[in-house]
Amino acid sequence: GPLGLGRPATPDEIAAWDTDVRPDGTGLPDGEGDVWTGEELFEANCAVCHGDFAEGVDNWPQLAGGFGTLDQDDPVKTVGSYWPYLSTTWDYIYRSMPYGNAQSLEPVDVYALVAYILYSNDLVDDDFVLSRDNFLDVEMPNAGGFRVDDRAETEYPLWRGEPCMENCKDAVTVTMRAAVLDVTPDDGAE
Amino acid sequence: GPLGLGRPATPDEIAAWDTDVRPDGTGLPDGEGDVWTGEELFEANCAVCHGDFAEGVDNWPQLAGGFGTLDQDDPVKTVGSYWPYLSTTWDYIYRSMPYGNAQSLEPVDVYALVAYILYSNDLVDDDFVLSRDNFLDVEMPNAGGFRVDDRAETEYPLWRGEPCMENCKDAVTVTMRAAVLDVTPDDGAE
Amino acid sequence: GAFAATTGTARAAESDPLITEPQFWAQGFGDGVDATPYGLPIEFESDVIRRNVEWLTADTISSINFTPIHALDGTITPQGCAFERHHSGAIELRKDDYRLMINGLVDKPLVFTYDDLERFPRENHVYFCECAANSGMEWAGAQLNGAQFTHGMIHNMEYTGVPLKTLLTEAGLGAAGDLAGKWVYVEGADASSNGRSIPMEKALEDCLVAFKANGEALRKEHGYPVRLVVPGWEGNMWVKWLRRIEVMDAPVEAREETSKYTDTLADGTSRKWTWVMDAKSVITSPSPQSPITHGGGPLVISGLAWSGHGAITRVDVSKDGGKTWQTARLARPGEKRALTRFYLDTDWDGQEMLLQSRAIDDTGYVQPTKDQLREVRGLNSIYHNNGIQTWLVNPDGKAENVEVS
Amino acid sequence: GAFAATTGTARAAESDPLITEPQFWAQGFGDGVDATPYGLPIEFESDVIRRNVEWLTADTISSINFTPIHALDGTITPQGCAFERHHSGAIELRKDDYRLMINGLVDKPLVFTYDDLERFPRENHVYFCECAANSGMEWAGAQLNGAQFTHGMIHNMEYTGVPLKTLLTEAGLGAAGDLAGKWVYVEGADASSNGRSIPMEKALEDCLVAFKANGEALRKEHGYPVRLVVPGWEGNMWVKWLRRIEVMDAPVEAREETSKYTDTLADGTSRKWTWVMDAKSVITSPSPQSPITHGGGPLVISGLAWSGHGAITRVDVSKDGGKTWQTARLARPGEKRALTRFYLDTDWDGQEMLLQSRAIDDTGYVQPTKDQLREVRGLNSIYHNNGIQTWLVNPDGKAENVEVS
Ligand code: HEC
Ligand code: HEC
Ligand SMILES: [Ca+2]
Ligand SMILES: [Ca+2]
Ligand SMILES: [Ca+2]
Ligand SMILES: [Ca+2]
Ligand SMILES: [Ca+2]
Ligand SMILES: [Ca+2]
Ligand SMILES: [Co+2]
Ligand SMILES: [Co+2]
Repeated sequence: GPLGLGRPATPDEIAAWDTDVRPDGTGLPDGEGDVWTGEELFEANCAVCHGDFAEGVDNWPQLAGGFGTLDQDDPVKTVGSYWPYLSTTWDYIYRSMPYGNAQSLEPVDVYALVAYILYSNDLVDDDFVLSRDNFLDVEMPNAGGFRVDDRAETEYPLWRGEPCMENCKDAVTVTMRAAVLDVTPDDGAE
Repeated sequence: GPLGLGRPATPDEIAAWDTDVRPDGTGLPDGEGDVWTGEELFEANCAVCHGDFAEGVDNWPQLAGGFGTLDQDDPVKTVGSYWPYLSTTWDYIYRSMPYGNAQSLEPVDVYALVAYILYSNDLVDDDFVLSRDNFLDVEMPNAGGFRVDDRAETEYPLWRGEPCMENCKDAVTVTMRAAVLDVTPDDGAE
Repeated sequence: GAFAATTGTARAAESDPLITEPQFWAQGFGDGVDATPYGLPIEFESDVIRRNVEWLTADTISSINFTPIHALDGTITPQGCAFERHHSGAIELRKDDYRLMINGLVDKPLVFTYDDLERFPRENHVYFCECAANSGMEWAGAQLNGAQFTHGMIHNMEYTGVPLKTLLTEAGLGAAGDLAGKWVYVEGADASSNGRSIPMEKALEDCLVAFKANGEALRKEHGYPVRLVVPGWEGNMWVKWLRRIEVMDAPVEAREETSKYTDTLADGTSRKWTWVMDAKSVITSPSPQSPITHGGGPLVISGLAWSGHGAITRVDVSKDGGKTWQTARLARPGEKRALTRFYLDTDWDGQEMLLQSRAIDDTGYVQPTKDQLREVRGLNSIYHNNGIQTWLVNPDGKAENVEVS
Repeated sequence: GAFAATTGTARAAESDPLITEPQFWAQGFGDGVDATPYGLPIEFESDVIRRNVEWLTADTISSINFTPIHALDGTITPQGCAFERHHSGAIELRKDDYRLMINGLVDKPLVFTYDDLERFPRENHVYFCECAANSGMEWAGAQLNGAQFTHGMIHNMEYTGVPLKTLLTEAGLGAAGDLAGKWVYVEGADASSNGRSIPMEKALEDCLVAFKANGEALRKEHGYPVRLVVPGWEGNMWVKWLRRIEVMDAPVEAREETSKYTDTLADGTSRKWTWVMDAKSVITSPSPQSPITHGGGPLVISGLAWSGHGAITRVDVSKDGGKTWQTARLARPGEKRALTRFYLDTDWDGQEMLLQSRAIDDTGYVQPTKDQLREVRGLNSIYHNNGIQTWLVNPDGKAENVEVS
């Protein structure tokens, strides 16, 4: 580079850190994993937080179910109900899970765990084996559920314009009060 | 005032805090003090730091002597050799001394202490009694030694002007090195 | 609490013994200059701290806390009380152990040490960092009773760092070809490794690879030794403990940009890539944690405004829940993508107030009401709630988080 | 020391295990958000602290310590490491116990509580505060080996407070009559009570009765809860724990403005009322405490410049002890009476350098050499040493405080 700073990254180094997996499967390593291997791994490493069937324990994330809730109050967003790309599940588990011992799983484990999570979501059968080859065949139910930020078109024109300064409303009434709810930590509020 | 904030200060409050004494004697309270009372007070309350004869102990300030040193290397600046106004001594002792138990002296004590410090500086005789009445009669040797900041006339014209960028000197040699002196705390420097 | 500790008592006509009697602090010694080589706030300010809300998250490791904005003034946020958001806790990473890799569509993949970074030309900028989930608990209505909790996922610091552009140029962008449609993926060295994809245009515009904040090293909890600064964009993209930058021809669509930080609308579809933090403001005092203790008369209404699009040009304040508005005074002209302090110097009649503030930025964007936002988005967006906040101030000076018609 | 801790080691062609092997911080948990409600710098920065110099004063109670400017960047000084100067130690004074009196030539002598002050219209300003004795140990020649010690009696903060003018107006200046030649005397609540006389013109121009610095309450050691800010003027006038303001028709000529803070010239006469801090600058890195550890090649020379007269407009840097100069890059345009950060992005040939910086302000004042100052003043001025600093940088990157011909 112009300043000659830094040193070339070695192929091994790039391999060690460049693990991201993209929607088109770029970045997926060799290997495969089946649902039953995944179930065992999941029970051993994940279920304590995410539940035996990926249904979530207490406040820990639920990874399965929630279908049909996205337009309801309190949508349940899981890998099955919400995530548009399967690659995200692979990428995230490989880099961030299990929580407390991340970046410890082998690629084959991750294939199996992802297969199991798909199975928990009723998205594959119990004989499913996930690999790079069939990765893009898995249909993610909410794949079509996203659109790129459209605030510039749908909102900004609405809010722009000279704001009202006088007689902006006839009457004002209080419609909701936080004190009624009383969920604020005690030390923080008077 | 315009905002109506604050409340009137009471006369007692003003008397308690408004103790400053000015060169013309404004602010001096009633009372008087003589050299020998001052000496006793000084020995009891001040000498541990400032020395029996106000000559200073170790690194603590010297309050007497130093005459004729102001144009020498390391001038010795004392009440006698340097301070232009006697009021400053009165004001400072009353507000700030003794160090560790300030604002504890009575005005009569301060008159006596100031009398003693003047005596230590050979500026008054041993029968001197200081009071508001003779306060302005005491001549401070360095009263004429000060002039108001004249940097704008004596310096700024010298430094202004387009600074040199090239060939500003023929040669540069190192004339002094801090490492030779070695007085820097160790943790701070490499 | 802070309430009692700040109530003045010297209203009486008689003399105040605090003045007429000598006080120990006016006689004895205070602390010497060796007492605190690195100091902390005085004990009386012990309530001006970050607070977390236990029920929000399963644990404190992947969690959030809140800046005590109700007790701060000016615009700089001290690092010590600037909010934290971690996905796997705040890690301890020595400068010596720090490595930054640039790979992908670059001419030469590189590894930098911390020292290498300090050899590139540096810049200084003040920017706010706001979590996209700031005010996210308020979509369904007034919930948390304090500006710290409703608006405290924000801080504002003076950063020193190297433009991301400089580092990308060092690795060489020739290999990336046409830069339109290219992306820069950034990830952290912690166990969550929090990766985000940033369009090349933004990466080259003003992103900063920062190592100092408010003059000193970044704090551990803000990414020591190196974090990314993505001015005006949601805090999740400001990757801490930055370890890798990859130039790509597509976004990764990582978990933090699909499962999280996407905004679900009423019809169940969601917006993605909602990066910019729209203009927003909040009155920090009076507010539930900062009540009026002095009764009627002169009152300073103080607050913060900011916009990820640019500079704040104006803030209006309403005392009657939005019926009428007055333009507040900006303490200093708004700076691009930085917090702006506003004041309304007013005279309180001692009656109930419904306080609101409304920010306007240099794109002409006017901060909307919460109902206006709900009309477009519904209640399930979680992120990007920049609606106008209302505090109900009672005649006794206490304030409450409310919503109004 | 900092030296070893910041030396990168990843120069080898083989792969770095810090990258190829999983590190514990990339697998396990860091600290949760409840770990530090008010945070401190990470342990690895434990050398970035205020330091005092024992032999300078008889004790630490009336003494000074120094900001670690060699390790800071940007312009804001964190309160935690901003230098301290006390005359009777840093006192603990609760807001509840705080009283401020205005008396003298005013229409109505007043007493304010802390709460009262928060009801006046506030302003925000960034200003440097420099002790007049900063660099005072260097009059006779290079003495202390580090920018922290030679130039560290300075800090720079964003203050929030009430203009002194506002408070004077509240008490009413009618009684003062013609304001020309009038003075405002200010004193503190500590045992030294440190009083100074300020000309009315300055009092009305830009003095601030401040209660916040860098967003939060002033620290104990900087005058909590209230200090005076006297922009551009010597730090001794910035009275801490401000307790009284008296309007007068003459100065008090208190100890701090006669015995101290007067500047003795070679002929034994002295200057008094030398309030303004003239333009000054220092290279903070490289410097004795911040050596070059990376050998030749790209090098960032970084420093600070300031002027009590106004804004810094330009800083020049010399690498050869003043033979030739290059104009440095200002990180942001100079602000009035605030620190300005400058950088010279250069290529070091690995040879000895004699580094100097030279500040120029918007009055056209050019920072003089130490010899130029000595020519006018001699060696006994103690205060106001704003001469050009020289660092001798050896081929091994170590730097030393020197003087040159
Ligand atoms: C000790 C608790 C714990 C264990 C064990 C654990 N997880 Fe998690 N998991 C979490 C937490 C907490 C999060 C959310 C982290 C965050 O938001 O930063 C999470 C998030 C996830 C998510 C993303 C959920 C979402 O909606 O974004 C997936 C997928 C996941 N975990 C899979 C796994 C798998 C597979 C394992 C085992 C190999 C595992 N987890 C083990 C606690 C755990
Ligand atoms: C425990 C030590 C100590 C004691 C006891 C003490 N002083 Fe001091 N005195 C000091 C120190 C330290 C200073 C300088 C304080 C400063 O610079 O902030 C000082 C300063 C002074 C000064 C000003 C000196 C100058 O050059 O500016 C005078 C006058 C003075 N003291 C008088 C007295 C008197 C009178 C008493 C007794 C009533 C007294 N001191 C007791 C330590 C002491
Ligand atoms: Ca990749
Ligand atoms: Ca719906
Ligand atoms: Ca007086
Ligand atoms: Ca001489
Ligand atoms: Ca204490
Ligand atoms: Ca530790
Ligand atoms: Co978003
Ligand atoms: Co001076």
